[in-house]
Parts: sequence; structure tokens; C-alpha cells
Amino acid sequence: MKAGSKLEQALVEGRFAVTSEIGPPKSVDAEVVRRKARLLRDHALAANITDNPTGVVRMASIACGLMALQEGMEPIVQVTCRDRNRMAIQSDLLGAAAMGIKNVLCLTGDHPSLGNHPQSKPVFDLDSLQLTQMVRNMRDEKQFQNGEELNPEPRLFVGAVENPFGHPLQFRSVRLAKKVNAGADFIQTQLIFNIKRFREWMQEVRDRGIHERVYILAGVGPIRSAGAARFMRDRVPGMDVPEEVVQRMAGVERNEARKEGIKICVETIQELREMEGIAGIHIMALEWEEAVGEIVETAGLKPLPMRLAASVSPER
Amino acid sequence: MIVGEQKPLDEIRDQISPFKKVLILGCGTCVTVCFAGGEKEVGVMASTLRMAGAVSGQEKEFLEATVKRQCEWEFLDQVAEQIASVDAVLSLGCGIGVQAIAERFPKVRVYPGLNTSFLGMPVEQGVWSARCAACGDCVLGRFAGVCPIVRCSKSLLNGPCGGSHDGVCEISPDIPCGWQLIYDRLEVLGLLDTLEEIVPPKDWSAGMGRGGRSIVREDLKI
Amino acid sequence: MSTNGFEPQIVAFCCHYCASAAADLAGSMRLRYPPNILVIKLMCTGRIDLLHILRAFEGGVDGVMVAGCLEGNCHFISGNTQAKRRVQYAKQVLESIGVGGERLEMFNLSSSEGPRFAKIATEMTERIRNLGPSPVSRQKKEVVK
Amino acid sequence: MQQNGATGARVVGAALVVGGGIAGMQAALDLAESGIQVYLLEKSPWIGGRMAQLDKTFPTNDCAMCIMSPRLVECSRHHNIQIISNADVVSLTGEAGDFTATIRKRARYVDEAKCTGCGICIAKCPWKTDSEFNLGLSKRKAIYTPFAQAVPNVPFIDTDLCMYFKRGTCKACVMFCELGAIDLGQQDQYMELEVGAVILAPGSDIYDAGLSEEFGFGRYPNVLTSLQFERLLSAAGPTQGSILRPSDGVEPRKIAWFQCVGSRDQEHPYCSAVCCMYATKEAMLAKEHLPPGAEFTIFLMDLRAFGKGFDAYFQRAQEEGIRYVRCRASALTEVPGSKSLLLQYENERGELLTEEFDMVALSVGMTAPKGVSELAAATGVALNSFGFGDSSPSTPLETSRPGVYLCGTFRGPKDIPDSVTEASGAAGEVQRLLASGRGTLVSPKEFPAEMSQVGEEPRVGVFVCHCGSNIAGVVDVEEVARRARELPGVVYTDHVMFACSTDSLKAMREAIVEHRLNRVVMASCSPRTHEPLFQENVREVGLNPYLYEMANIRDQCSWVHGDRHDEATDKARKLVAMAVARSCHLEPLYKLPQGLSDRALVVGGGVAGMTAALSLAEQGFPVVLVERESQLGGLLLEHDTLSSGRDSREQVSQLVERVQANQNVEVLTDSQVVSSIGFVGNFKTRVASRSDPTQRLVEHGVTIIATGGREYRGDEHLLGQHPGVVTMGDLEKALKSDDPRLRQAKRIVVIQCVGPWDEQPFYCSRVCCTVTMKNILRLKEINPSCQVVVLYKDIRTYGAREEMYTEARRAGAIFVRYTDDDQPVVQAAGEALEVSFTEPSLGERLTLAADLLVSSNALVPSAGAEELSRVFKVPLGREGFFQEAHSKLRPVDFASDGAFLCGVAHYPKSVEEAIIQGKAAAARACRVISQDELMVGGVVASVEEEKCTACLTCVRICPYNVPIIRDGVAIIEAAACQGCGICVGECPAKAIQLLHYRDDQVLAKIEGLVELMAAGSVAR
Repeated sequence: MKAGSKLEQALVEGRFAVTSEIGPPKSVDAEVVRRKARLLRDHALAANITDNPTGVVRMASIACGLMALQEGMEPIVQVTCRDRNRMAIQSDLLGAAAMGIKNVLCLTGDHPSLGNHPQSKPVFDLDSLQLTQMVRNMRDEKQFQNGEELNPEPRLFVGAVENPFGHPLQFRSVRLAKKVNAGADFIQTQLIFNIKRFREWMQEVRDRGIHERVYILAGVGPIRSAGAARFMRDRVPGMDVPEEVVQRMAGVERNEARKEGIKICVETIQELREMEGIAGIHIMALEWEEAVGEIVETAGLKPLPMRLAASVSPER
Repeated sequence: MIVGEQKPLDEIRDQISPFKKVLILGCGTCVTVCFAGGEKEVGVMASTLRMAGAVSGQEKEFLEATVKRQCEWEFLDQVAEQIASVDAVLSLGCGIGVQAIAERFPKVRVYPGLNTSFLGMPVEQGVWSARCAACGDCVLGRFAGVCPIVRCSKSLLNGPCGGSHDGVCEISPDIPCGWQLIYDRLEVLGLLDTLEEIVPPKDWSAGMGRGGRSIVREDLKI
Repeated sequence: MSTNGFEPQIVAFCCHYCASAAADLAGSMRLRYPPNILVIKLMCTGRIDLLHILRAFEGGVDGVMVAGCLEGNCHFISGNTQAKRRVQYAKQVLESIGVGGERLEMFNLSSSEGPRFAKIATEMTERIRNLGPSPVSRQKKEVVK
Repeated sequence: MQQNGATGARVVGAALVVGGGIAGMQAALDLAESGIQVYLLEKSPWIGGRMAQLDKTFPTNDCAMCIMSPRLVECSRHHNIQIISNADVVSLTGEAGDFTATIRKRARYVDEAKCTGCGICIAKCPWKTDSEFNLGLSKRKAIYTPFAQAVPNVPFIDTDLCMYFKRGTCKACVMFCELGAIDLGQQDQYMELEVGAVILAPGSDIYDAGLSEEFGFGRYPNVLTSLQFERLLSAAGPTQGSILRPSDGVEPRKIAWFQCVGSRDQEHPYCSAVCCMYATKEAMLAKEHLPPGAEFTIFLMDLRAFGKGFDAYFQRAQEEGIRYVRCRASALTEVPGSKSLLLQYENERGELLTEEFDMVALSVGMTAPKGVSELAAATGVALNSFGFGDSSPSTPLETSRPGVYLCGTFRGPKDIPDSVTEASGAAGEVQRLLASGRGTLVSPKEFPAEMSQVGEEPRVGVFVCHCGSNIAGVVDVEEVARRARELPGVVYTDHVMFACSTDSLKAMREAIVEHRLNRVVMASCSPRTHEPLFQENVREVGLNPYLYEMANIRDQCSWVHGDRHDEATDKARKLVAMAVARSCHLEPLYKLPQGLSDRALVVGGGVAGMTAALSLAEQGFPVVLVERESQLGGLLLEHDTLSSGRDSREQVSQLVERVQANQNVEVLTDSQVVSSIGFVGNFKTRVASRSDPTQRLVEHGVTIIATGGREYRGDEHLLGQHPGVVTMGDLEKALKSDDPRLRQAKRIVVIQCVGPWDEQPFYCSRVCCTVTMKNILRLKEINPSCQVVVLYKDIRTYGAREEMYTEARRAGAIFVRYTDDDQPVVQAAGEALEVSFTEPSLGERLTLAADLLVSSNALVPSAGAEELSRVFKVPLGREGFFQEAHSKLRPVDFASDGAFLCGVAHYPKSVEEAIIQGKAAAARACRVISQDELMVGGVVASVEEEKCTACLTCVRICPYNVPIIRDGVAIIEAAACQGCGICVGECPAKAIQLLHYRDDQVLAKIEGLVELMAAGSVAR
């Protein structure tokens, strides 16, 4: 075991893992985090704590992670390169690990120009790959980024993300391989609506044998309305929402929309579960945490752990 | 070349509001070529400011001059007399020009008329685009001649990020994804496999964020 | 000064082959338009410089029109499209300093459009008359007083 | 060496051009510019011809007067052109190179030497009749000029109407003319002109619509001719551009055009070639003029959009909602009361319909001009059966009499560019014939040395013209002159009755000398008409003509402010102050001689290229002819016969022989142009040959691009997949090789208009219809029992080619129309084929077996066109063919000086047309290389090198590709600069100035105005 988190444990044991997500508040209202943690803890193994998502300033992810931990929800602390340089990130991680955080997810981060402080100076001292490699080296090589010795080292289970729908498409499995080479232990993917494209990507991933070196958690989430579907299709960078999904959402009565969104999500999960190389599901409820329980139940992912995911057996 | 654009007129007018007599000083090099501070722009700026003054009832006197390069003292000396005769200088040069004036004429008030935007080139007549960050540690060789520092919004060295779509950047459909450009060039050159290597964190110490960088060539000194 | 009885001074930069010829034709046809328009003939409106337009306003004229060949039919291929862009830019400048972009206008007409020249001259005069004296000249006058 | 040179000993370096329409003017100018004295004879009292009556021109919607009036002015002031208006040719004796033409100049009753065109006589004349120019839609006086820009700008007295000639009374004109220019006793004059050659360009007439009684023209007020409609559209026309029904002055809501009125009928078995396009144009313009909702319908048989850009124009018309009905309208009735018009017609499906229109325009065709037989008799040339001038297809511009050439619609109906091309071509023939006499009868005007103004302060003289009462009747001329004296720099002022009269001109010259004036400001009329006259006048006493400035206080002041005398006087004072201020900033400019190469580079050795090369070589110019292939001949090499019936081989081989025999032509086969630099007169082009890798450097003064085109080869209709499917070009080869399949075939199906239309918009290849007709007749000759079925969209046998269509139908060929939405389908049926298509009158789909399918494939640009366009910096048009400078009036020029084009490189065309264009391009090129030196300078852009930052703005913005960067600065060759000033207005370093329109010179006008206003003596 690298970090000994519940997530790591489940994955190593070959259990089909479910993770979810907690968005920190735009205030010091700790109860927001605690409530979400309580809401999710029975449905997911661990929850991502987002780091100023979409470039909007919110409560620090490490702090929220600690609160989630107190509520019995294992946090996966997100770390982005947008607003901290390699010094800040390393010191934060030392603190996080010291306080008992065991999972970290390394991201590039959304550009500040998309957020609520567009005039701030974008940092991007590192990119997500370099970040992943740095965290892995802190743990495995016991080294700071500059090569200095780090002892004792932070024991962190290192995650990274990949967007199978980003362009150029041909490069996406290559980039995944790079992340695994950089040291990613697990991968969470972008929200999947275009199953066809995801299937193609997974094929490439399997062709390269990457699925045998990393745990891939497929990203899903319920859509709340046709408007939300269109918004995600047209406005959210890196999202691929096919026309038929929009049509399906538009085809039902307004008050039935949420139900339909959950239905689509569940169907997606069921398709994903059958795919070779998928080690779990990452449910992003996007401020609709109440839906997670229903999804997990309807999709038959409960009780946790559900079953051994036969196709996943990473040899590390 | 250095690419700049004129500051908003209100900002320029605010800067020079205390002064009665102002020299508008153009620069005949980069900023002429990017239509921000050449002789023509000096004329347009002077006329605009005179009119703006007339409209608001603040009569001001504006002198006009353009030197070959504002960043050379010798050229600045050619307009020393005019500079001496005014209350302030509005420089339509780049930030270098403004500072050169400040250094050469320590007692003169100098204000920038331009925002120095980037190092770049015209991609078509009337459109300029950033190409270089003057980072002091060129990595173009690795990226098929396309700079990831400037052309990727996040300066990723292991890009593209997940926001790249249809060749444009996630932050605006008007910005081409630098990494798509790199990818395409590498593909043409048959060098796509080089992308599989992980590029280590960049040494930023050679570039921005260090005051007073200098280059010294002893052999050229007089 | 009130705008009552105000007669604007308007300068018209006209190209040789079309706009200026149309102005001549309006004369041949003995059409009527107000005497407020003074034509400055250029070979092509492509010669127009931002500075010409601004200096005219700076000098105190109340309106400026630039008149070239019909779009696509410039005798110098692209002069009038270039002029159009410059006029557009100058309008922004005038707007930004409170002189008002509507005091400047670009027109395209053929040499046989004498009646249209007269109409444009009339409408432009009417427009500027309604706008009143240019703030530049108004100020200048007050200074003189 | 000069095979077509004059045979006699004497070669007179002058030519007579008969007809002052657009063709005659073009021929006159091309000749005059190449050193030949021209007599431009016009039957009517004014030149201009038909084009002056048009509103706009298709397919660019260029205003006709805008593009033509500069030509009028140019003709009127060219030193080598003498306009003889209101005149006829009485006889022509002598032979090629040495003719004597006897001319009768009919009495005009106005002295052309004295008249200044002030127009007072017209204003005072009390007698009115219908205006011929406006075709009866407005009135004119007994003494009149037809339109404002008339040349010569001298009125004419209609003795049928003038009361003096009818009753011996009135004489109002005589009383009011202050110059004594009215000469009621004037007699016809006879004169003899010695000329080396004659060009006949008397034009054509329009069909008299009254003869087609079924349409009620003349009886129904709302039935107009298309030309009348043209006048209604014109902003300067009788209704100032409003379309109004003559019966009630109301705007029509529904207008119809009837095509082929006086064309394609028993009496006029030809197509008038322009009507489909002008009707389309008129309909589109009418749509612009009328409020939304109006309907426009064109009744036609075939849409003949066969020229460059025509199909795109037609497409646009359809998109704009112009309706086309395929039916020949046969009769109209008028609705009593409303005076609207009822048409009964049968549509393509055979349904009988009745429709009411508010107005109908008859698209009248062209007929031989009135009086043509007298002209033919006087000049001794033959006419064809339609009464047009006769010529042979291989020598299309030669009449039956050597030394007498013809062009324009006199040769048969055609549009403006074709007329202009023919005119240049005819001029080319004359240039060749009179090569040895060139320059012998023209001599540049001699002027005294210029006074030096170096270091002098401006001494401005202001001359204010009364123009009779034209100016003085409104503007207080004396006040303007008096107050002008107060302006800075002014040392002398005067006011004169008529500034352009001989006396006044002399007085002005004396004043310049006496008062040592170094700037002259003329406050009078329009510089467009009078500047050259006054400039020359000041030059005669040694003042540089660029030190002259003009204030237009007539056309742009007194004439438009007639009711506001005080304000007009104020405005005149301002205009004068502005002119004076500018004059102080003027500087002398000189046109300097620049040497040039007299060599022509012709790229492309097809018919057009060879014709152009020969045309120049035979007048002594060295020519380098570059051909990519290993032999000369181009597209025609593989043809069988020409539509004229002539063997193509013969035509080609004759040309090739002449080219090879001519020692002035250097032929480079297997060669291609690699690079080219330079400007008019001084080009340097590298040519690489396939066999010899060393590149040849050719120095030349002009470039002619004649790279032809090729037949499109796609896979439509099983082409290349089934042996029974051949292209039109293959059929030519089969005919040439006497392919047995042709003799055996029972049925041959021809499909017209095949091309890459999935990838690009359709355009007409112009020749296919005629070639198909020719081939039908050839096939019928060798295999009379063979049935030929032609599937077509429109039959476009324009002009006299219509007769071949008639013949082909008579020979039994079957013609079935198909549409884009319902295309024929070809399927293999063993060795034979099955073709299915919809028969429109049955409305059913038929399937026919065919032994051979001929696909009439489009002509597409030659493969190297794009590369060549880059090398020579000349543009390509929409269809990929080279783009001429102006589609109407500069059909064989490129926009950049010194480069010309001809043949299929320009657009698909017949051999005859390619020959004409080749000659035309040569004539245009000759204008350049016949000069000993090019006079360069004047109003051109000039670069101040120290300021130039080589930013490339000028290089990028110049529409003529003139500026280049050399040694780090912009170079703008004066010889190539067109003087528009676009680069000047854009240069960010202010490193470029347009001479004569420098910034200070333009701004001086504003400063002059501002200062005058500040002085307070003039109302704002």
C-alpha cells in the first residue's frame, strides 16, 4: 500500500469503487461541507474536494478535506497549478499529509480568466503532469522537487484526470500514458455522455495496456434539465454532450427532467461497468448531491463494496 | 517585434491632466509597424487630444515629434530641446521607450500612451499575435517551433489540457489552442512520438520575475 | 449660442471619378441643395487619412462626409473600402472625445447619381444642423469672446 | 517581315475611325496612344453612342456613365485625336496605307470654336420636342445637348423644330449667346482626310418595337422598350431614377420583360447576345428601385448567360426573386381603364395561363445601323445578309476592303467588353498596317522652358469666371474676386466673362507674365472638364501645370444654389480661399522619361498567344513566346473543324508557320516561367526549359498571358468507365480520325453543361453549344441516318451562331431541356448506353438507348494558372481564370500596368474570339512598347526613405501590387503607380506622400477655410 487510503484499499482489492465530489462553499460556512459529506458517505468510498473549481474562489480544499474526514467521508484533495507555484503546493501537501489526508488529485486547473478573479495572475509554474510526478517523487523518492531530501515523506495516493473528449483526440490516450508514467495511481475521467467516443478511447487505452497499470474511474453525473445539457454542450470547455442526450432531456416534461437525467446517468454507469478496464465510477453531482444516493442505488452499486471488478487487476 | 496598443483615451487624458504643454513623442520602430506610436499615430493622438481639450474647455498645447528609436539616448537627444520646453512627455513608445526617456531626462515627467502588449508579429494586416514571452530559456526546439509558453494559455509543457476543442482554447474560441498547433506541426514533421516524453518543470529563473536582468558582452564594450 | 439659425459648415472629401462627378452632375441638372457643403476633391477616397478628417473637425467644421464610388466599383479597386474602415475608426475617435461620430459619414455613389448627391448633401446638412455646432467650434467661439 | 504591312510605297500615319461609340472611342485611343493621328468621325453631333444611354452595366452593375465619361474626356482632349462630329463619310479612295477620305461635316449652326458650352442658349430656347436620348420619355429643346457630359460640349440646332428655320423668327439663342457662337447661316463643310487605314465602328440600331404590332408598343403607354426602361432606371434620366408608368405616373408592382423582340425570328435569324443579361440587370435594378413586394418576370426561350460572371449574375437574380418563364411571349392586350397589360402564354408544361402586368419592357434586339448601306457604299466594304459588316472568321476584323477594318456591334450584336476588345483588336490591325508611319503625323506639343520658382514666395493669381450668367447670375463674381485679393499669397485677381474663351486664355497668360504669377487659381467650372485646358494654358507661358488649382464655383455652387445668391457668394469665397491656400503648397511636378524594353513576353502558344505574338512581331517588336508543351498550337491542336467550317489543323499550322518564319519571335517550347520582377517597361522574367536547366532571363516591357485552358475530365455520366462515353474534345478527335463508331452509330446523345459543379458554382463555357451544333452537322454529313439527341439546360448560340442552331434543328437533331434538379442519368447497357431524362412537355421520364454519349465538358483554367498568377502578381477570378482590370472597359488588361491577357486564359471563348483578343492584347501592349520612353511621374506616391520602417503596409494594401521592399525600404515605381493614394493614407510612419495630394496640400484646404471663417467676414 502506498498511502493506505480506503480508496486505494478498495481498488487494490479489485472492488468496483465509487467516488463522488464535494464542492466547498464560497464562505466560511463549514456546515456546507459537513452536510455534503454526511450525505455522500454512505454512497461513495471517497469524495473529491474541489480546488477553486472553474476558477472561482472557495474555501481551501485541504481545509474542507479535513472537515469531510471528521464527518467520516474520505477526501480526495484536488490540487491545481493555476494559483500556486511548486513551493506552495509542496508545503500544502506536507500539511495535508500531516493532517491525515491520503488521496490527492493532480490537475492543471481552469484558467483564471474563466473564473471570478479574471485579472489575477495565472501561475501555472507546473503543469498537471509535472505536479503528478512531483507528488509521486515526494512519496517514492523522498525528494522535494529540487532534489533535496524529504524525510519523512508524505504518503499520498496520487490521482490524475483525463478528458477523453479533449482535442486532438488521437493524443488523449498518449496523454493518459504520460500521466501514468508520471506516477498517477488512479485516474478520474471527464463526465461521460458520449459513450461511443469513450469506448474508442478505452480501446486505445487497453491497446496500450494502460488499464493494467492504473485504476480508471469513469466520470458520470446526472443532468438536471435540457437547459443544463445545452449549457454543458455549448459552454463548458472540454465537455462532449451528444445531440441525442440533449434531445432526450428536451423530450420530457419539465418536472420529469431530473428523473430523466438520473436515468441517463444510471444507464451510462451500467454500460461503463461492462467495459474492460473500468475500475470504478466517479459521480459528479454538481451541487446536486442528493441525487448521488439514488444513482448508486438504482445502478446497483450498493452496498459498498459491491463486487470484485473482475477485469481490473493492476500489477504494480 | 514589440507590439503595443494605445491606452484608452480617458486614461491618457487623466495622466496628462495637470499639464499645459505636452510633447507627444512617437517611436519609429516597432510601435510604428504595429500602428500604435508612429508619426501618423502621433498626429492622430495630438489632434484627438487637442479636440478633446477644446470640447472640455481645457486648452492645452501639444507638440509632436517622432524619433527613430526611443530606446536610444542618442535619438532622444535629438528632441531634448522640445522635451525641455514642455511640462510632460506622453510617450507613444513601448515601455522601454518610456523608461529610456525617464533615465535620460531625470527631471522630466513622462507618461506611457501605450500598453506594451507582447512580443509578436502581424498574422495579417491589422492583426498582431503574441509569439514570445522573452522567458530567457528557449524551448522552441522541443516543440516544433511553436512556443507553448506563449501560445498555450496555461503555458503547459505537457499539454494540451482537456479544454482544447476543435483547435481552440477553452478560454476563448478566438484563441487557437497552442498545443493543437504544436501537435499539428509535430505530426507534419513526423515527431509525434516526442510528445510521449514527460517534459520536466521549466527553469523560470532565466526570465520574468527577476528585476534588472542584463546581458553583457565584454568584447563589445568601448 | 443657440442652434436657432445655426448653419453648419460641412466638408466633403469626394473622389474624382464618382462622387465629385456626381456633384458636378447635380449642378448640370440644376438640382438644389444647401450651400453648407464644401467639396475637397481627391483622386480616390483611399487617399483619405484619419488626420484629414480629424484636422477638419479640429479646425472647427461641424461635419465631414467622405464620398467614394459604389462598393465594388471603385476606380482604384479597393480605395473606397479602405476609406470606409478609416471613417469607421474616425467615428469612434470622435465619439470618444465627445464630438460625436454621427458628424462624420461615408457615402458611396456613382457618377450618374447627381440627384443622390443632392439628397445626401441635404440630409447631411439637416443632420448636422440638428446636432448643432461642433463642440470644438462652440468652445473656440467662447474662447474668442 | 511585315506580312500584312501596307503594300503601297506611302504609309500615312493617320487613321479614320468611323463611329464615336465605346468601340470607336477605344480604337481611337489605342491608336492615338501608339503614335497614330486619329480622326474620330461621328454621325451624330456628339460621341458616346449607345453606352451613354445605359444606366448600369452587367454583370458588375458598374454605372455606365461613371466608367465611360473619362473616355469621353480623354478622346476630347487627346492631342492625337480630332473629333469630327455630325459628319458622314462621302467617299474613300486609294488603298491600304494611303487612303483619301472625303467627309461631309453637316452644319451644326453652333460654332464649335467659339462655344464654351455654357448652356444659356438651351435655357432660353422656347421650342420643345421629344428627347431622342431619353427615347421620348422627356423633352428637349430645339437647340440642345443630349446629356450633361456630352462631348463635344457644344449644342446642336434641330432645324426641323427650330422656329427660325421653320418660320425665320425667334433667334432667342442668338440674342442670349454672349460669345456670338450661334451661326444660323452655317453650311455643310466638305473635307478631305489623308489616312492610312479606316476602322468602321458605326454600331447598331435597336429594333423598332413598333413593328411587332402584337405587343402594342406605341399604342399601349405602359409597354416600353428595354432601352426606355434603362432611361427610367438612370438617376440622371427623365424620372431621376424612379420607375413610373407612363400612363399614370404610378410605380408598377408587376413588370415583365419579353425577350427576343426583333431577335431569333424569321427576319432576324440571329441572337442579339445581350438581351438576356440586360433584362436580368434591369429586373434586379428595378427591384432595388421599387418598394418591396414588386414582382419581376422575364419571358425567354433560353437564358443566354454565356459570358464571364454571367451565370453568377443570373444566380443572384434568381436568389433575389426574379422569375424566369420559358416561353416566348406572343401577344399583349391592354386592360381598359387600368392600362395594365394582359399576357396569355403557355408554360413549359403546356398549360395555358393568363397574367396581368403593370408594365412590360420589350427586350429589343440589335439591327444594322441606319444608313449603313450608304456607309458601306462610300467606304467600299461588303455587308452580310443581316446588313452588318462582313468579315471572315479567320480574319474577323478585316472588311472586304484591305486597310478597312471593323469592330463593335457593326460586326454583329455583342456586349460592351466584346466591342471594346474588338476595337482594340482593330486598332492592333491598324498599328500593324501603319507601323512604318507611326509617329510621323503626330508631334508632341512644344512648350517654352518652365520658369524657375525655386525659393520664390507664392504669388497667386486668382481668375474668377462669370461663365456668362451661369456663375455671375448667382454669385457676386466681382465680390469674390475683390475679396480674394485679401487672401495670403494673392497678388492678382481678375474676373472674366468666359475664362475658357480664346481671349480670356490669352489675357490670363499675359497676366501671369506681367505679374510674375507662380500660382494660378481658377474659380470657374469643373476640373474634370476644364482643368486640362487651363493647365495647358499656364504651361504655355512657362508655369508648371501642377502649380494650377481650381475652385468649382459653378457645378458645385452657382448651379445648385441658384435661389440663394448671398450664400452662394459666401460659399464661392470659401472655395476660392481653400483653393488659394492649397495653391501656396503646390509644387512643380515633372513627368520624366524612363527607358523601356520594347520586347513582349507572351506566355502560352495557343491561337491567342500566337496571334498576339505575331501582331507585335509583324510591326517590328521582338517577342519571346513561351510554351509549356513541346509544340505550339494549344487547345486547337486536337480539334477537327472550327465552327466556321474551317479545318482547325489548317488554321493552327498557318499560324505556327507564320510564327516560326518571323525572325522577331523567339519561341521557347517545353518552357515555363519561373519568376518575374519589375514593372511596366522593365520586367525581368526567368524562363526554365525542360531540356535545358539553365534559366533564361528575359527582359521585356510588357507581358501577355495567354495560357488557355483545358477540357474538364471528371467521371460524370460514366466518363472513363464506359467506352461509349466521350467528351466533346474526344468527339473532335474521333471526327478527325474518322472513327468508324461515328459512321455506325444509330443514336448519339449529347449532354451539355457537364462540369465540376459539385465543387464550384456553374459557369458557362461559352463554346460548347456552338461546337455541338457544328458537330451535329458534321455527324449528319458522315452518318445521315444517325439520330442526335441533345440534352441541354439552355442553348447559348449567341449572335450569328443562332443560325447553326436553326440548321442543326433542321437537320433533325432533337433538343430536350433538362434542369439542375432533374439531370439526365446514364447507365451502361453492354456496349451501348441507356440515357434517361425527363421530357418537359410530356412531364415524363424517357429512356433512350444510345451508341455513343458525348459529354460536353466545361473548359477549365489551365493547370499552371495559379502558379502564374503568383509569379506575375496578377489575380484570378472566381472561376479560376485570369481576372482582367475591368470587365467592361479593360477586358484584356490586367490592373497592373504592362500586363495583358487574351484567349481562354481570360475565359472560355471561340477561336475567332481568341484571335480578336490576341490582337486586342497586342494593341494594348503596343501602346506601351511603341513609346520611345515612358513619361513617368506626376500624381504618384513617393517614399521618404529615411522615414520608411519597411512595415510592409504599402506592399500589402496596394491593389496593384506596386510597392516592394528593397534594401530595407519601400520602393514605389512611379511608372507602375496608379496614383490612388491608398498606401499614403495608411502608412504609419508617414513615409509616403501622394504627390500633388500631399498631406499639407490636402490640409491646406481645411486651413484656408478655417482661416477665412476665423476672419469673420464670411458667414458660417
